[in-house]
Amino acid sequence: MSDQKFEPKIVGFLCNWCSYRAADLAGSARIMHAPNVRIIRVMCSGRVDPSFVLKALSMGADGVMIAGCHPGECHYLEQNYKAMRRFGMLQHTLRGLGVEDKRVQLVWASAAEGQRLADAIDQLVADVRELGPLQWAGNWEENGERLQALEDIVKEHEEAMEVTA
Amino acid sequence: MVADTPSDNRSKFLRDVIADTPEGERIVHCLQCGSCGGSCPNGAEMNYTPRAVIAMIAADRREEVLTSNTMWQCVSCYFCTSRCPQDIPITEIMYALKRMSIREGKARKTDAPALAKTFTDLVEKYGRSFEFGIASRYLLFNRPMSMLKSSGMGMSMFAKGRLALTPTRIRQVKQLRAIINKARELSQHD
Amino acid sequence: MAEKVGVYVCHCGSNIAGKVDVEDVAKWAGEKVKDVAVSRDYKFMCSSLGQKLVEDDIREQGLTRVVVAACSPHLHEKTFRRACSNAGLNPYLMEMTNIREHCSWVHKDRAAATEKARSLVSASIERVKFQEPLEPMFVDVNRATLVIGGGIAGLQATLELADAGYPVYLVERQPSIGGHMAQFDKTFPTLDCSACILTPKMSEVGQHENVTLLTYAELEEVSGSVGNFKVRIRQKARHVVFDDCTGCGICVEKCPRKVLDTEFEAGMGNRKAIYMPFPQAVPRVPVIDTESCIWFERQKCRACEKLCPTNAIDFDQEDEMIEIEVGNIIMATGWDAFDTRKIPQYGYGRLANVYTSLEFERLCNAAGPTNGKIVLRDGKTEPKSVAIVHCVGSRDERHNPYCSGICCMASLKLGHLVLEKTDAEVYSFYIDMRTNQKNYEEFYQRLLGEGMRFVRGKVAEVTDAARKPSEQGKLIVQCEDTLVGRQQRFPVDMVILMGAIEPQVDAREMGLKCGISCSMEGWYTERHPKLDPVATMTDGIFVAGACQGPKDIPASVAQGAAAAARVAGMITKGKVMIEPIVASIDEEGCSGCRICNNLCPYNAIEYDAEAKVSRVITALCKGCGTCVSACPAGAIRGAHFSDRQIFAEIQGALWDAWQPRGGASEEAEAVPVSAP
Amino acid sequence: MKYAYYPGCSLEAGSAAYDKSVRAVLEQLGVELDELDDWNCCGATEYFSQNELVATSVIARNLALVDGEHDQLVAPCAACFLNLKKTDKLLSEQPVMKGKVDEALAAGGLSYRPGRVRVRHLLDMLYTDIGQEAIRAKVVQPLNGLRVAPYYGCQIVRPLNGFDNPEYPMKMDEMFEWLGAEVVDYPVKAHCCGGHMTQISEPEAFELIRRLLQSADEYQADVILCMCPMCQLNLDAYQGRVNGHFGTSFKLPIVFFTQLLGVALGIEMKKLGFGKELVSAEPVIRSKLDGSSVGAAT
Amino acid sequence: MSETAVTKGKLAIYWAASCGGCEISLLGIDTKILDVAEAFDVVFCPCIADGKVRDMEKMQDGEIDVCLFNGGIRTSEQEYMARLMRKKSKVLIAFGSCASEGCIPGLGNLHNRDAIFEDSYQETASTDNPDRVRPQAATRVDEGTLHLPVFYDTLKTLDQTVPVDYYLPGCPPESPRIWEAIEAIVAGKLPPAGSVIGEHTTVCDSCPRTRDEKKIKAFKRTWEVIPDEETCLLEQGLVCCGPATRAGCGALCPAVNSPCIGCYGPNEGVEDYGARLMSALASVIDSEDPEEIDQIIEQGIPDPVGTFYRFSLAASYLRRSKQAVADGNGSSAAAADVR
Repeated sequence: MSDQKFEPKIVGFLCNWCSYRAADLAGSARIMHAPNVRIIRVMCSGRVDPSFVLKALSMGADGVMIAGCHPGECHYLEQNYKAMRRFGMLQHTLRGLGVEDKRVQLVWASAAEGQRLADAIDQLVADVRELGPLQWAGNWEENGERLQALEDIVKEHEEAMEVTA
Repeated sequence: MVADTPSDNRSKFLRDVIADTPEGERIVHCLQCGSCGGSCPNGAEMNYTPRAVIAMIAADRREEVLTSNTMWQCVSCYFCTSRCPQDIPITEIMYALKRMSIREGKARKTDAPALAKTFTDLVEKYGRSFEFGIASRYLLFNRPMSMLKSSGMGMSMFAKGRLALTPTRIRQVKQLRAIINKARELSQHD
Repeated sequence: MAEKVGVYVCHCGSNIAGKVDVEDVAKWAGEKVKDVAVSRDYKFMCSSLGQKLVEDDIREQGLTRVVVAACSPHLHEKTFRRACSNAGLNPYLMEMTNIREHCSWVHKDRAAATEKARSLVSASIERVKFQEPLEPMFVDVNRATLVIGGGIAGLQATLELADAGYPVYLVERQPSIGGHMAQFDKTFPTLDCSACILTPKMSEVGQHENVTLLTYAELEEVSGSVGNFKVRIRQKARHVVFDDCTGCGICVEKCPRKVLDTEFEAGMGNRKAIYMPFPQAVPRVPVIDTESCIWFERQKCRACEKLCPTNAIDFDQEDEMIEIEVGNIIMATGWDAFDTRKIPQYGYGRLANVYTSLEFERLCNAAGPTNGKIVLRDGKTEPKSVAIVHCVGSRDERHNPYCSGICCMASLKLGHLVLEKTDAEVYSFYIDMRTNQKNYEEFYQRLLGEGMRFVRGKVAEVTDAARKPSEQGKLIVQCEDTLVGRQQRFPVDMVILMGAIEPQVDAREMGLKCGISCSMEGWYTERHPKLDPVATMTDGIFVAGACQGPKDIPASVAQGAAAAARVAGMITKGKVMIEPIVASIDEEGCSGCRICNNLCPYNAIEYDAEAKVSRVITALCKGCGTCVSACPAGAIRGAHFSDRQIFAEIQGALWDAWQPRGGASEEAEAVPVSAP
Repeated sequence: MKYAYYPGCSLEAGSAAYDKSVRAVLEQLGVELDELDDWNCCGATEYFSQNELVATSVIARNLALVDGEHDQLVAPCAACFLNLKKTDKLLSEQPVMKGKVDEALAAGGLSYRPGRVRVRHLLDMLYTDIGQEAIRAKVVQPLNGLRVAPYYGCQIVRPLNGFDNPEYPMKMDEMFEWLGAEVVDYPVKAHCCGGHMTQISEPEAFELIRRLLQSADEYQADVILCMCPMCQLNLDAYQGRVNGHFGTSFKLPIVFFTQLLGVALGIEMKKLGFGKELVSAEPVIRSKLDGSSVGAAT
Repeated sequence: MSETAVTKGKLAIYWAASCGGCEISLLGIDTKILDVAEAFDVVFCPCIADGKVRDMEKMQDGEIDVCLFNGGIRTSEQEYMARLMRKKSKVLIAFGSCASEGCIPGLGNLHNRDAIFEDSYQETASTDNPDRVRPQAATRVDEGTLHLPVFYDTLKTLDQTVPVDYYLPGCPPESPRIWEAIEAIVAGKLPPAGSVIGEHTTVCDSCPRTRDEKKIKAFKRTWEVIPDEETCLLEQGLVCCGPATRAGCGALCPAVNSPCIGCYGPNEGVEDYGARLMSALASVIDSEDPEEIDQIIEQGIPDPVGTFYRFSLAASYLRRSKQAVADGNGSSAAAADVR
């Protein structure tokens, strides 16, 4: 990796039947795309639990892709609609937590749409690159004041004890 | 890491047309079916049919296309666009070609470019257009002979009260000009 | 106890090694990742030597988990599962990492590809530690098969299976089997008479001892799964008692009500209110069309009842539900024709002598309304010129983007029939001529020789607005002759629109009943477009013919036979394996909130009102996991895709991003707390 | 119902009859029409031929002028309608273009949020918003016996503007059936009138005009109904020259559809701008209808 | 409990960022408190008895048998006390929702210190603070430096600060559950360390309402409907958190026709309470149209974070909002740091 450029780390949850195969197809057709998405296979986009997305963000992912069969084309008939509903709910919540919409994207790509998936990956990477790093864990770190304060308490108590002793 | 983008080996002319046309990317999907050329009310009068023009754009035949009469024969009826099986915005491509042709000095002095210029000059002066001004000025400067032929008709129009000799002037001409000047300035930045 | 993970990174020749530093990935995994006992790279992991490497390590090193970083699991998961099994390791304790399709083949930068490969391998290692041994399940396969659709594809599939000695139920919604092929006059490229080659097959099906033929019947509901489907079929009321009817036809003859036949005759001819669609219909049992029957309209007539020699007419007959059990289902529901009115500039419905190709088929057919005479709508004038318009509603983003495939050949056939039967000139307006099957190009050549005229250009419009006297009274076909580059107008007497082949309007609905999916256009989705074109994603359901995509007769027959062969294979094997990737509910944790209950499209979750808990019916569960992520109590578990496995996989994938921060454990000791 | 109204330059002079009849008809129907204050020319097709950004900015000024009280802008002229509609679409779909137009508008102290104003064609508004029932209820003078050829032209129905079939529009046909007229279903009702070709190259334009006149004539239309000033001008003012050019003798009155709609509503012909057309329409209309009752409502 | 009296244990009760409700609930065990007194010496409980930190510091490590610690960790003092109590106690119990998952004080994680100070010391209607005085960690006076605890940007749960042995959920934990836990401690019948002492199912289990398959067209606010008393509140469109909330309260809220708000936290094995709830609720939305879905969510759940994470924001995967950091303290620099 180059020194200066921010390379987003993105986790992709791809359904086994359409989008994972679209990624396979992008491979066999050698459709080049950005290497930032680390793909995790699930049986259906309906399996993608909002906690997967939250977990990934909390563990340092800068963005998340959820990809499944097109609405109406689900291998499990209609489960991608549930993915769609959950995604809506999740986005709504993430907005409340200050996470930009474009960091988490829902993509439909059929097994025949290697190009579409590759384009979506490039788009997501570009969007996240523009937004910058997320580094969520840094979010709940306190500044150096905290350790100093703890030491102060210890010191103060020790001093107080010496007096009483 | 290097962004993986496909190398662009499309012709310069094609890239220019795509860049200058809203939704111009569709142009590369042309099947050369000819439904545009078949549909065009003026297709028979064109040097090249719209279909042929699209092929020529892809083949980088800039000079031939920009000096042709094809786009100037376009009457903006949108038949080609609404019938195109590939959703190519052909009418908008014609507009783009008109603009490129004027910009690159390839358009013939007379005909449509001159009409367009006459028209817009008036708009900039008054904020509105009026037929008499356009017709008289344009014909006077560009096609004086046909001025004579038209004059009979013009007279009857005048008699019916349908030819205003002076245009209506809008109140905020200055505002309009400011907008136009800014837009013109911004389009030169590209 | 810590697991012992073996990691195997494949070079795939240079396919992976060319872009990913596989040695480095293997070395890194072996040295830096916790619980990795063995880590190797190898030229071709899928070779027998590569597999042996895994097997030996399992035996000798006592590996408890295996990660193979190679190609897509869709290619070689089975291979490596087998290898693990051979060495005595449960196959579900193996995980494949896709570093070829998802990595080396799609990235240019070697360093970036290697880094990604590392993350993917790390994800698999973390995941595999939480994988659990699973046992595949086996069920018996019912020997009976249901074929839906009695067109040529369905007939072929039915006969193949029935001839092999297996029982077949054939369901057809029309009163007769035969499908679209029965409407045609000739078939390309050999020009056999369609009826002559189809009728024997129809009667064979009608008489076959292994075939239960259910015509005028509709699929109502499918439940169960591969090997054991339960199917409910609605037998629509014919109002003719099937077993009593001899097919003599007196009722049809005497019926006083004539109606336009918009189905078989495509609106070109009439039929009676009680009718058989065509003379060679199978079964030879008519139906009463209650929409047009005088009795049903105003309680008068009953001519058929009075004249029937066997008293087979039953006006009170009602729809009947038939329940059957089958092991496999073949969908052969066929196609529908594009509504050419959607392209008003072609004038269909407004300009009399514009025809659809199906109308023209009936016009040509010796058994059709004009006895095969090609005449205009006035019923007498023979056309002097005929235009055939290709790609009407196909290859068109505004209607159907796909190529209908068969229309080029069909238009050559129709052109030939016009040339053979009339003195007319024939023009064919095409975008591209597609004649790429055996003897098709030869047929094109033949028509070129016969004088059919080909104009390359998509027709812009068909109009009756004449511009000059020579166009008066004609239909003018306007298009650009793209080979000349000029706009041209062709005055003709008759225009035939080659409308697109479309999926049946209710294809999606039918698919939902069987649990198979459709493409966006409405074609059934095959398991693999190249390597598995007859199976679907749902085990035990196969597709044949045009319901899977536009197809001509030879291709439909081939696919029908192929689907039958697949079913026969299933039956011969006798048992079918079901992947153990299913959901299960922990009844302790389940509070019976019933949120999961209607999430399952397969009705695999049932609610026990007594115990106030929901349960998964394992045999029906297909393992999508939607209920798992819906359960608010976290009481549903998805085998092989459990939360724990996926969380571990996320953590592994982000190994380079995740440094635990702000947690309790590692910092607790660092900050002093004053001692006494 | 309240609409902002963009008459367009043609309706100020050459097609004053259109403007007059629009106002009269809508008043009769009880629709409030507020002319957009200080609107400027939409540039017809001419600005787009030169500079897309200028074209869009000039049109966007009009959209920006629509005040907060109005969210619908009605345009009777085809070119104006298409330009306003197209601009709104461009601005909402092309962010780069929108950025520049925003800047240009700002130079004039204006701003516009795409999608705020819904651009409607007059026919759409009359057909959809007012509707069959309300219009029929106001018919005083049914048009029985009059054969009308609705002529739609191009830019109102194409490219897909959402309210009618771009190839074979029917809304005006239906409307005149409500009014009792015999509607002529002729094949060229959405073909081109020649547009600005009359100004550039007459032979081509004349041929296009002839095709329309001929087809309407073959179908024995008494009158052609227009909804675009350019169409009316080309078919009406050039009819004589077309006759001269081709040796034909068409004498087809060309009126705006609102003029005849006004007649049906019983508005006096003078108030509808009759008499401004070069091929006189009044005699035909009066002779086909019961002349004495024409204009009875006023 | 007579035999336990022989070896009397030491019990400490401490509160950090909490409201005191936990203590009241503890007293709610009623006369059984006498049994507690019989089994334990209460060595430390600032809420009800005088006691000095100094005495705690003097104790041997692990001298206290059980410490019930309620409240989240919001200041350096609280962190210090958490560490101290950890060190001195054999068994440290996160007592109640605040210590376990942050509870209402944890919603402060939607903001940061500056924003909270601005609100508390400036914006409230009753505040008059023209000099914009703010609490300072250190103030120099003639006599020396005075210290106040440092107020953190992010409230942490107890186990995000020190290792915790058991959790007792609830806001507050219901008295009978507290008594059950004490009994278990006394009897030495504790689950494996790290467990929640509580039920392994959800509120629905104890809710008597009739339930059917769920399909929701619109979520409603409590003031919009008077719910039917018999049927599941969720089926009536009310966002009832019962399905996702650990049982233990006895379905108190649904019993009075009010939806569960989730104070007992997630069920056994669930890490992120809000994710479970939003996933479940989204699953039963009755629409396949993305726009309609958005509308149902936007209109029905105007405050998603407050709805899904009312009690558990600080313990959720994300713990806090992002925006607060960007305009807040020093850690924003870390966020801008480019790899």
